[in-house]
Amino acid sequence: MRGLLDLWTYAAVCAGLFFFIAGTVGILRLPDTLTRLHALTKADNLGVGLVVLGLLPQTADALAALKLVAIWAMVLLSSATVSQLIGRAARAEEPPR
Amino acid sequence: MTSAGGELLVLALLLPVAGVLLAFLLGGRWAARITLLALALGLVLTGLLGVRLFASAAPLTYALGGWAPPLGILLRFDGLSLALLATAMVVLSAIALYARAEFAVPAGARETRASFVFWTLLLGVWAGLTVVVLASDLFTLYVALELLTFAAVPLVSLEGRADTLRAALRYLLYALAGSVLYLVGCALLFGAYGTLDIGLLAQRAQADPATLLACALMTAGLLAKTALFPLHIWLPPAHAGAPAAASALLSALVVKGSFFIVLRLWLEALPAVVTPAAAQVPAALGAVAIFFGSAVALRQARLKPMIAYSTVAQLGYLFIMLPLVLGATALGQSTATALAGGMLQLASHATAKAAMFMAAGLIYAGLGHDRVADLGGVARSLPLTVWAFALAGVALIGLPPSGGFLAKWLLVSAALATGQWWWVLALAGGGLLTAAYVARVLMVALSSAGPAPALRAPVARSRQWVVLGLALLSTLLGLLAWVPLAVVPLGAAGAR
Amino acid sequence: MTTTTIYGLLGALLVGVGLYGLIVHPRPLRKILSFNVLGSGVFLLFGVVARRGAAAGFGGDPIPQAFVITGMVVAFAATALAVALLLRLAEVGGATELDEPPPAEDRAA
Amino acid sequence: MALVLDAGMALCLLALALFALTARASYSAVAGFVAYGLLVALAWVRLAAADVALTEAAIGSGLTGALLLGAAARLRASESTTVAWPSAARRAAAALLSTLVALGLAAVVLWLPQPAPTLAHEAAAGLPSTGLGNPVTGVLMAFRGVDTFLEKVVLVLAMVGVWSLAADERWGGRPGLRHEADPNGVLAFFARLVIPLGLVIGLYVFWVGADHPGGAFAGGTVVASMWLLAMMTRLADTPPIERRALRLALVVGPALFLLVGLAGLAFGGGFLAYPEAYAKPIILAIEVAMTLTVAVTMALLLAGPPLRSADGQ
Repeated sequence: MRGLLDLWTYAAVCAGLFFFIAGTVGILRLPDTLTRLHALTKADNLGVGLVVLGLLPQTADALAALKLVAIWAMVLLSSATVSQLIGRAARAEEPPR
Repeated sequence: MTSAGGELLVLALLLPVAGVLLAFLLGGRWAARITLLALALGLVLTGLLGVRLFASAAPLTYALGGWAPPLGILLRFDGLSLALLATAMVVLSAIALYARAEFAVPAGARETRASFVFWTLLLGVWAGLTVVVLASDLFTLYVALELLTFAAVPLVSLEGRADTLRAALRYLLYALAGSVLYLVGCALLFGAYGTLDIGLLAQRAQADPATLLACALMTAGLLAKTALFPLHIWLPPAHAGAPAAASALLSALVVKGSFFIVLRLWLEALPAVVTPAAAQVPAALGAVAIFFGSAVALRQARLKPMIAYSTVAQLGYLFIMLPLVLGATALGQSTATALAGGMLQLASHATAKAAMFMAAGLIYAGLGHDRVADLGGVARSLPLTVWAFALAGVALIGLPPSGGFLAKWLLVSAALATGQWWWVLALAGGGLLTAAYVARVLMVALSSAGPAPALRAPVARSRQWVVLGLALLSTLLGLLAWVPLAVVPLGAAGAR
Repeated sequence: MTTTTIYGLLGALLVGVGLYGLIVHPRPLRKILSFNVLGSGVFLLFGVVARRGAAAGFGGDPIPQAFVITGMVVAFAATALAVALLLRLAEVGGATELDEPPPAEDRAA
Repeated sequence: MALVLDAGMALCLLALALFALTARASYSAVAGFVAYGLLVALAWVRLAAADVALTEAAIGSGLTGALLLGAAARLRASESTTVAWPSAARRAAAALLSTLVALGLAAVVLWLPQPAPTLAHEAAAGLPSTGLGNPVTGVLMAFRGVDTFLEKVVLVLAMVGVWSLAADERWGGRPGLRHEADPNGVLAFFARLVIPLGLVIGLYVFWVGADHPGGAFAGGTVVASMWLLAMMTRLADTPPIERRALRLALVVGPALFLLVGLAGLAFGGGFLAYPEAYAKPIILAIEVAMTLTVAVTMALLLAGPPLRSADGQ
């Protein structure tokens, strides 16, 4: 059972890291603000989500697990808000092609 | 660890801090009232501290919270502390009396910016200096340095003009660089010895790489804050651009705080590390400062920049005391002469410089300008003020019976006793140059040619008397010859 | 090579980098930024000293850690004052560069 | 493995620091500095200093970053495109000096004595009489309480300094510019959702500080950032600085510290000595006041000098 859970952790965290790397590459390579934002939000949402899911079985107690989930929720909320704001600002400055 | 009378140290620490908090809270006309009341109490308290110190003939100490060093912090009050605190109290009181009219809240207003800022920050300078003289822990001294910086910088830009804002920003950046360098030294010393208590460091410190680098960095930081040549460039615009009362505060007292920490560091915390040879470096910079500052002062067209450059020069004298004290220690002589000379120079410059800046402020208030060339005959319009300027000049030059004379005499004797005759040249040469720039102003001001200049605004006699009183004090300090000799060695360096 | 050595060397380098920026950079805002980098380097040195002193079941000596917390608050206050001065200068005087001071005789009393 | 991680992080930090100092635009430089601050907070975790890590993330990176970003945005218009760098000789001299300092410090880091001197044992021995479990809080509130007390006075002076930069006719008014955010926009929605949560988290961080990493500084800063968010979204405005209640909030932390200290002096225990039975409740009471003072001070230091009259114009 322990081994299976560890395996899950490895798999999920690695998948999360993949999304982070892909998102970072996207920010560096994509041409304009909106597409970069797209890459960023993917990294935030999927990356953090998968890392949190992967770490859940490793927590000592339910409270720690709850804190992890709360962190995920906060990241989702702030990233959604910030990308909205950046998107609006970008649309005001550089009209979509 | 707490000595008899130690509670007085706590009260001395809390009085200005309580003043800051109350003045901030109540504001308005209360800020000035609270300051004057607190200063009156502070003068009494300083007197009591002096009496206790003489009675016990040993430093007064107080272990805060009952925690002894190295875990806790010790307040410690010795002869050096008394010398700086007494000077500060007298000068602060004179400045407060002088500034009462200038920074009053006008009728009809509840509170004004200049009044609120001036009084709270004057109390802040007092609080900073009190911590400087009481703390015997290098990190607490860092907090004291920051108290002084945060109180001093806004005073520079109190008038809000672009040039004063620029001067204040440059001063702040110098001061911050200085504090950070000081802080690096604290990190290294703690890493090497596990304490920042000055008494414990004195027992443990050795001349190893960490301690030498720490000492160099901390000294450099403190010199930047004290504006020793060549780190002085922030001082003239900052001190010349502030309102006269604030200039007096900055030039007479604030720079003395960081100098005092140099003394604690070199003479008390790390005497095993610094050598008389190393002390030649800051003293040589001091000698350069004396000639450079005086020469530039001589070329100034306006009174306040001239007085500010004079501060650059006069700060140089203070650093000459370092090799003299260390030289005396190395030769097994008493350090009392050099210490007393240095501290008397500090007190003499503080009183004379504050009086001079305030006299310049009154001349500016009266004439609407302070161009030296156009001061012709001002002695007939503002006789008391010009007298005060002249008396302060006498103290700065070092003519008898001024404190400056006795200070230089003591320093010269210490230099000859320790075989460091070259400092005599700097001490004497500086006096001549000072005489030149003071005489230049007085010759114009006392000239009898032409009509006396008309005053643009009346100058209150009471303010002139305050300035004259302070100048008189600086001129007569030399008559109190027994005081510095008796006060300074009390529990000073080596008596831990 | 240990963790404390790595961060100690990093702290030393950051002090150097920050000091250079503080002296050389012509823009006041970047001087303020450099001051913060310099400060964080100093704080890391304190952190290394604290970590090396781990004992009595604590991960580090709490005294230098407390120094750092005090220092950080003061550094923030200093940054706030410097920024306020800079913004006021931009508002009143236009130019914000701290060019060499003009000769003192030109300055107001 | 851990060392590789540390070395990688050190290199990232160094690169970010260099970027923050060399980037052409001030705005990008500050953005780099914020990222730098977050990584520094991680470095503090690696140095087993969780209290410091929290403070760095909240103050060093968060508030300082917000302050500098705001300044960079406001200076963008007035910032000239070309600046006069110091002469090559001066730059070389500065580079030489900085290199010497860095090398000297590096050498001392490698030299530092082994075993390292420490006060951890003394702190552990003293901690029970304070009733606290977190040694850093013990140092800040008891063993070296006077440093914390005086540092609060530094904050009061800094507040006076920032306010002193107001125009005379704005004295007594509200700090900062009026924010233009749409009260029904995305940010306002976010603020309504997050502020209650953030306040709870801030108080939690302060409360656990007695025994675990946290405390008045980090907690107060979280509360301050929630207030700032409310100001930014116009859910709240900055209070006029002439208001007595505001002045009280700004000094209540050090004032309570002072009063408790005086009470100790009057009743025989000594200044800042807490009677053992009541040590923890007294320290907590001071910390409550401190948290309030820290929160209000931090937010208003960031808001700047009063720019509008008391009625908001």
